[in-house]
Amino acid sequence: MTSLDQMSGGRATGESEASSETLRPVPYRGGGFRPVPIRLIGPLVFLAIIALWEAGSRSGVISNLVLPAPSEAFEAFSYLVESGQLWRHLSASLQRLVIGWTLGTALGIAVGLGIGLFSLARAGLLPLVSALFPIPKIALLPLFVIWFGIGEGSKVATILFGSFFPTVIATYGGVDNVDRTLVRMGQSFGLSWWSIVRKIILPGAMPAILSGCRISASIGIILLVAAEMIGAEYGVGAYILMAGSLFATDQLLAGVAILSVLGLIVSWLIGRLERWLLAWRG
Amino acid sequence: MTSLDQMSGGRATGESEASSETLRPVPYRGGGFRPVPIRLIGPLVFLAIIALWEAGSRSGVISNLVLPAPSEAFEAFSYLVESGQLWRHLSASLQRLVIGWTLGTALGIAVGLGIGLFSLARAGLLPLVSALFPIPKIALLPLFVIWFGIGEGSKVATILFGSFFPTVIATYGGVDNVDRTLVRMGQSFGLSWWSIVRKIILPGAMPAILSGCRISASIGIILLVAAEMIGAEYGVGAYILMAGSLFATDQLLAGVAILSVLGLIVSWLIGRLERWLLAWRG
Amino acid sequence: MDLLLRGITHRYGATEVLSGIDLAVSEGEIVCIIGPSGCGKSTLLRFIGGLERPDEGEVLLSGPVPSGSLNPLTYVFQDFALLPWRSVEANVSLVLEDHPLSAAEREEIVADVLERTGLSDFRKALPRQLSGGMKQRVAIARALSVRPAVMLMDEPLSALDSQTRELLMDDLVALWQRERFTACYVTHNLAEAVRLGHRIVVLSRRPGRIRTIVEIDRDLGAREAGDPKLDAVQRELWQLLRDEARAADREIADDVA
Amino acid sequence: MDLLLRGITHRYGATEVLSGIDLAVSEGEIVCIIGPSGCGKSTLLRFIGGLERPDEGEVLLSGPVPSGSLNPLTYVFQDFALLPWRSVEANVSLVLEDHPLSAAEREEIVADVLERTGLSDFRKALPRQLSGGMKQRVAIARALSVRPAVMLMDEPLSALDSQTRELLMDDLVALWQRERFTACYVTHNLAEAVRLGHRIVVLSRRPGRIRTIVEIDRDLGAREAGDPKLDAVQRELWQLLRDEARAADREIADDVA
Amino acid sequence: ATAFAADKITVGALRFTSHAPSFIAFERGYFADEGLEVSFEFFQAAQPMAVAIASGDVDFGITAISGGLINLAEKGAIKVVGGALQEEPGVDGQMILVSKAAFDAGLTSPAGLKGKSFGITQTGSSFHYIAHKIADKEGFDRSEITLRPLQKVGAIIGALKTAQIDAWAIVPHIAKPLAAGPEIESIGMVADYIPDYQVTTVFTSTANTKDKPDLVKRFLAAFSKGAADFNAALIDKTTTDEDAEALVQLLHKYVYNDQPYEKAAPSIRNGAMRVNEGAKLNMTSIADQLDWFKSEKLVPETVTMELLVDPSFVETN
Ligand SMILES: Nc1ncnc2c1ncn2[C@@H]1O[C@H](COP(=O)(O)OP(=O)(O)OP(=O)(O)O)[C@@H](O)[C@H]1O
Ligand SMILES: Nc1ncnc2c1ncn2[C@@H]1O[C@H](COP(=O)(O)OP(=O)(O)OP(=O)(O)O)[C@@H](O)[C@H]1O
Ligand SMILES: [Mg+2]
Ligand SMILES: [Mg+2]
Repeated sequence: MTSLDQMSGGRATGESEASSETLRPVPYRGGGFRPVPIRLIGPLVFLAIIALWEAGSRSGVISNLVLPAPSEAFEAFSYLVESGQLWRHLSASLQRLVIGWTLGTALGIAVGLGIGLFSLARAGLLPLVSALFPIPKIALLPLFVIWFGIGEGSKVATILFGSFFPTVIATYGGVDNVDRTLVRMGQSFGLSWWSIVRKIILPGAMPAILSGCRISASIGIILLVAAEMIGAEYGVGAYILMAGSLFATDQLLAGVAILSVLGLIVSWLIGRLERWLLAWRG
Repeated sequence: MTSLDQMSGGRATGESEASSETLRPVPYRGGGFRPVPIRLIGPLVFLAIIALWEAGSRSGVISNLVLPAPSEAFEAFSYLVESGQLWRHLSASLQRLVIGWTLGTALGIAVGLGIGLFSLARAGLLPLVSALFPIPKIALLPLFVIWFGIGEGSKVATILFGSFFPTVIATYGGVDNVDRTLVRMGQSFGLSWWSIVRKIILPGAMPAILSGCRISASIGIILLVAAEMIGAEYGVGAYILMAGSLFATDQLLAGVAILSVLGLIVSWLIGRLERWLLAWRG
Repeated sequence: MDLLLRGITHRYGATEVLSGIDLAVSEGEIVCIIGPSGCGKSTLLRFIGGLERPDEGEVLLSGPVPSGSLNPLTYVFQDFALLPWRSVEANVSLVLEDHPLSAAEREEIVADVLERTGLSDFRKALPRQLSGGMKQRVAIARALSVRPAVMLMDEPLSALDSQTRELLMDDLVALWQRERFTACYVTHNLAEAVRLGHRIVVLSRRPGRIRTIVEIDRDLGAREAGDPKLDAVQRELWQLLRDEARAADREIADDVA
Repeated sequence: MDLLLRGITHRYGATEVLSGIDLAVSEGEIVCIIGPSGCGKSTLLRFIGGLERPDEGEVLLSGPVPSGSLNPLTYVFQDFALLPWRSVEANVSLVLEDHPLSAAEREEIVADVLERTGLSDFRKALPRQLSGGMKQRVAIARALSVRPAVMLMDEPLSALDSQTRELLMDDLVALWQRERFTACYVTHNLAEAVRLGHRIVVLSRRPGRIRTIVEIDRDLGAREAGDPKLDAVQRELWQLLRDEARAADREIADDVA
Repeated sequence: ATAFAADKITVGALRFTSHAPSFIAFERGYFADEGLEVSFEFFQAAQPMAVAIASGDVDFGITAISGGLINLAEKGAIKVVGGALQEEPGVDGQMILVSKAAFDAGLTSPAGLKGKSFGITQTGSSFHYIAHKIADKEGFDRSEITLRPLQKVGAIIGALKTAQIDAWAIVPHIAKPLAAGPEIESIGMVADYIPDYQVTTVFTSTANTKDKPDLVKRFLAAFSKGAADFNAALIDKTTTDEDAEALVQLLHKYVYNDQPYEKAAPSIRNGAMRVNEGAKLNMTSIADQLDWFKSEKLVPETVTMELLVDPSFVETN
């Protein structure tokens, strides 16, 4: 009954204002709200911060105790490179990272798929995963030593556990978000269950799985320090811990910078993987 | 030129098969791929695991060294409650958590909004955030001690830093994802810049901000252990560390369970907050 | 192959969606199903395709399945349902991969349907590179590749802009004239229904019941815009539907938490 | 208040989108702009509303702004652009909040436009609870609340199903008969154009140029489905557009990485 | 005895002078003489060493008696089998340190520790024990000394230097250079509060004591020879200077090896404390420590000396 045709008085009766009869352009009111990349600013900010910091350290404004000068950290890093220790630490850490992360991610994807696909797995495992996820791995270190020994076992296990849970969550979330009409399409064409999982569910969940990988990789890197708390002679984490216990802040910063760069490299690699696997998103 | 009308031979010439002329129902091929909640399975799985574990511990299959019986962990917990220590530990940790997380989240939202709205902030700060995010806070503890002392300062700072970065990332991602037609709509009605930010951008980014909060809260809880490594007499993390150093695995498990429950409660609270703030999503 | 619906009734939770639908679709016939929003058209089509089972009643097939038909009941969806990560040809080939065909046979079928739908130039394109109209053409090519006996089309044109819709309607008419396929065609659009339907089934508001069935005996190829007879049918249908459409429009969704 | 477009030309990167558009829209007139996909219709409308600036040419206003108009150039968007977290009344009130009005005045304006659009019963509803048609009615109510001099409508009906579209077209006609608003109405749909336009501007494919302007002097209220004159205009427009529509449809999007 | 089939064992060690006997026994072939093929596993802290013995990763370890060690003994995983470092009158022992600020504010003797903060690594560590023993002897309540767990020795040093904690106690090779610096003062000796303090002990897995008592004996024999060399050269100073120098050089392979020898040598010499002859075990001191752990509820009441110690391998008193 009511409809637009009941409208009236929508426009005020046209008492013409003081405005002129001349032509005037429409006022511009668009633009903004879309940050554009500005080149060079990023590196410049980095350089500026480091320069200021160095200047502060040299002039004594920043006490050496509070923060070593960047040049000192860089010296510590150079020493690491020259003495060949860098590679030793890095290779030990990378090995743990790769093994732990690969296993954790693979298991996580498998369990995540199970939770995403089967009611029983979801009902049984999801509460378990939710309860275990927030446990800090560092708290479990003493038990890990008993369970997996002081060798590589406990270190790999720490990273494995750390990357397992976020991958599970990301994967099952990804499976849940796969467009159900695509699944119904597959069924309507008589595709087998396994075909649907392989050709529709898995690629559809891939964006979420990859962003889970991104998270689990950075968690893995963060856990390196915790993992190498136990009986590690070599490893970036062990190096940082040693530097910390000696209050060798220059070495500490060098180690932290190595981890940070490692994080950026891994994230860049996953970005490449995404661009390749998700090229269809354009 | 080419179009559907060029089709031919789409259907094979109808040689009738062996099939009968009688009526037959269409084959069912739908269903599945939508896990349904099964009640009681979750608690049952928990109970079953705990019962098995207890039985294993009692019978000696699981050595006490490897894992204490759940009943022992529960006893340790009861002792905590009876002795009134629980509240002491919890209140110390909660205070650190609340202060650190609130500050970290507030700062994170502010910086995230800046990065989301201003080209300059994005170009300057984003690389910085990306580089600092993957640094394990635990590695910086020695520096935090120098900067913030061994009192509450360093503990709050650890949690603050831990929750700051994920909030920044979530917030700017949320701002980026706000539907730009809504922003254009605001502009087309002559809304002020500040109105658009407050009434369109912020509520639009709220789902992302809240899920960032969820992440930063669990990171905060995980960081409790690291934060309380230094000079904490009370606190759940300190309790866990003490149990670890005494190899009192029953207390260790009790402490870990407390953190896990704390994590679940916080996540439930944020869930409530989401339901309330995002009621419009239905 | 004919389709027979007997006493289809269905409830979702407390709301009855369909009630006592009886319908027969015979070979070579396009039956259009129209009705206001939410009256259960899509649900009915899901029952026909065996993707869901009604609470009561049954969907029956009679007559032999045409030999060579890989998937007798084949859908064309409103939103195309193309896999965004597969190219045009891979999207078509998807539905052949589970059938016992050699790679060469499959290749041949794909090439054939793409040729017939004028998509040969687009073989390698990804869905996101295509306009809506081309996407729906790919979906139609995919449906044709399994040699369906009955096509189940759920608002196949309503995600397209109206000019593309016109183009595709012409294509569908031409296709039917060659292939004489059987189809259940669900739509909101009365112009589409009078253009494509041999019979038009009008459903009532929820719970959907058959209000009337309009037969249009003019040949599909001879139907033109501005034909007074068709205009009259369309106006008549609109009279039937108008109030219900308005009521459906003004319905407020339950607050599902 | 009249609108005047002079020599509008625009490029996005290397692709020219609009080229030399000259157009005048006078008060009380509905000008429909039609053209194939991607020919720059929405871009042109953004220029008119001052949301973007053309590379060349200018959009000018002449004549006094009607007194009491809070936002002379007001959009109605294809996808409604309602804030999903605000109720119907709060969505309308949003666009008044930045103007110097007392709470009571605002309240009164909101109540008035909701009343006039038949939305009073839906004041407290959230957008997700409404059908598409009702959402667009809310968007129209919002536009009316700022007393626009010119309404800029970008395919306001094309996100709606065809029955709802019919209902809303009737409503728009009735609205115009009362209010005689000025409008630039972009659409793909030729039926809408011949139903609502006093003049129909036909754009060519990208870069969009004005190919022709068709004037329809039949009164909006007197236009009915099946009117042979309107049918003829519509067929004529379709003849004009058909090939370009097909070409636009078959365009493959550049691979933007 | 040449080793046909030498027993392979892993010995846990810290890079501290207190572990010198093991390094000497290894370098001078005493282990090999006993038919032991030793490999070292180095740790950053003592506590994980106990866990590593429980998990079977390490066979022998030498550390202070900590709560973790006792709890593992209570679980039947490990046993103390000998003594190592002991406080002894006349030999520089552990020193009580305070920050300069606290010192200037009047904290000049351990009696003033009441109401002050004291750095420890972890709850149940030897530092914890020392703090409480000081409180007991000085006659104020244990709870009146605020304990600050800082996990690592390095962190404690930092906190003490910046006066964030008031006091600490530590072995001489760390204490002496600190006390020589401007930020820290020494105010007393631990030996005055805990006489005959058995600071570190030798321990192994319970399985070893039961199944391979012979192996344990051979280890202790070799260890004792190393200890004798160490005491002779650096504590009793009964050897020639060259011999002592040679020993320090030997130890520099393991201790302070990231510093040049000139810098490391004094630290090594400073850190020398007596290691018990024949790995003799002071049961009185151990019983006292156990009682303290129990009284602080850091270990269960049920732990007995029998659970903790297997006295069958060495002389005890
Ligand atoms: N899986 C489901 N569970 C619960 N309710 C459903 C489900 N599917 C559909 N419905 C409800 O059943 C009714 C009919 O839905 P259906 O999609 O069949 O209608 P429709 O006629 O296709 O509508 P439209 O014209 O909008 O496409 C609607 O009210 C819908 O909300
Ligand atoms: N912000 C932009 N940056 C770059 N290219 C743009 C932008 N906006 C539009 N374009 C391009 O300009 C052309 C015209 O776009 P516009 O949206 O105006 O067309 P349209 O006529 O409204 O199309 P449709 O009928 O599909 O709505 C298109 O090719 C589009 O891809
Ligand atoms: Mg439907
Ligand atoms: Mg457009």
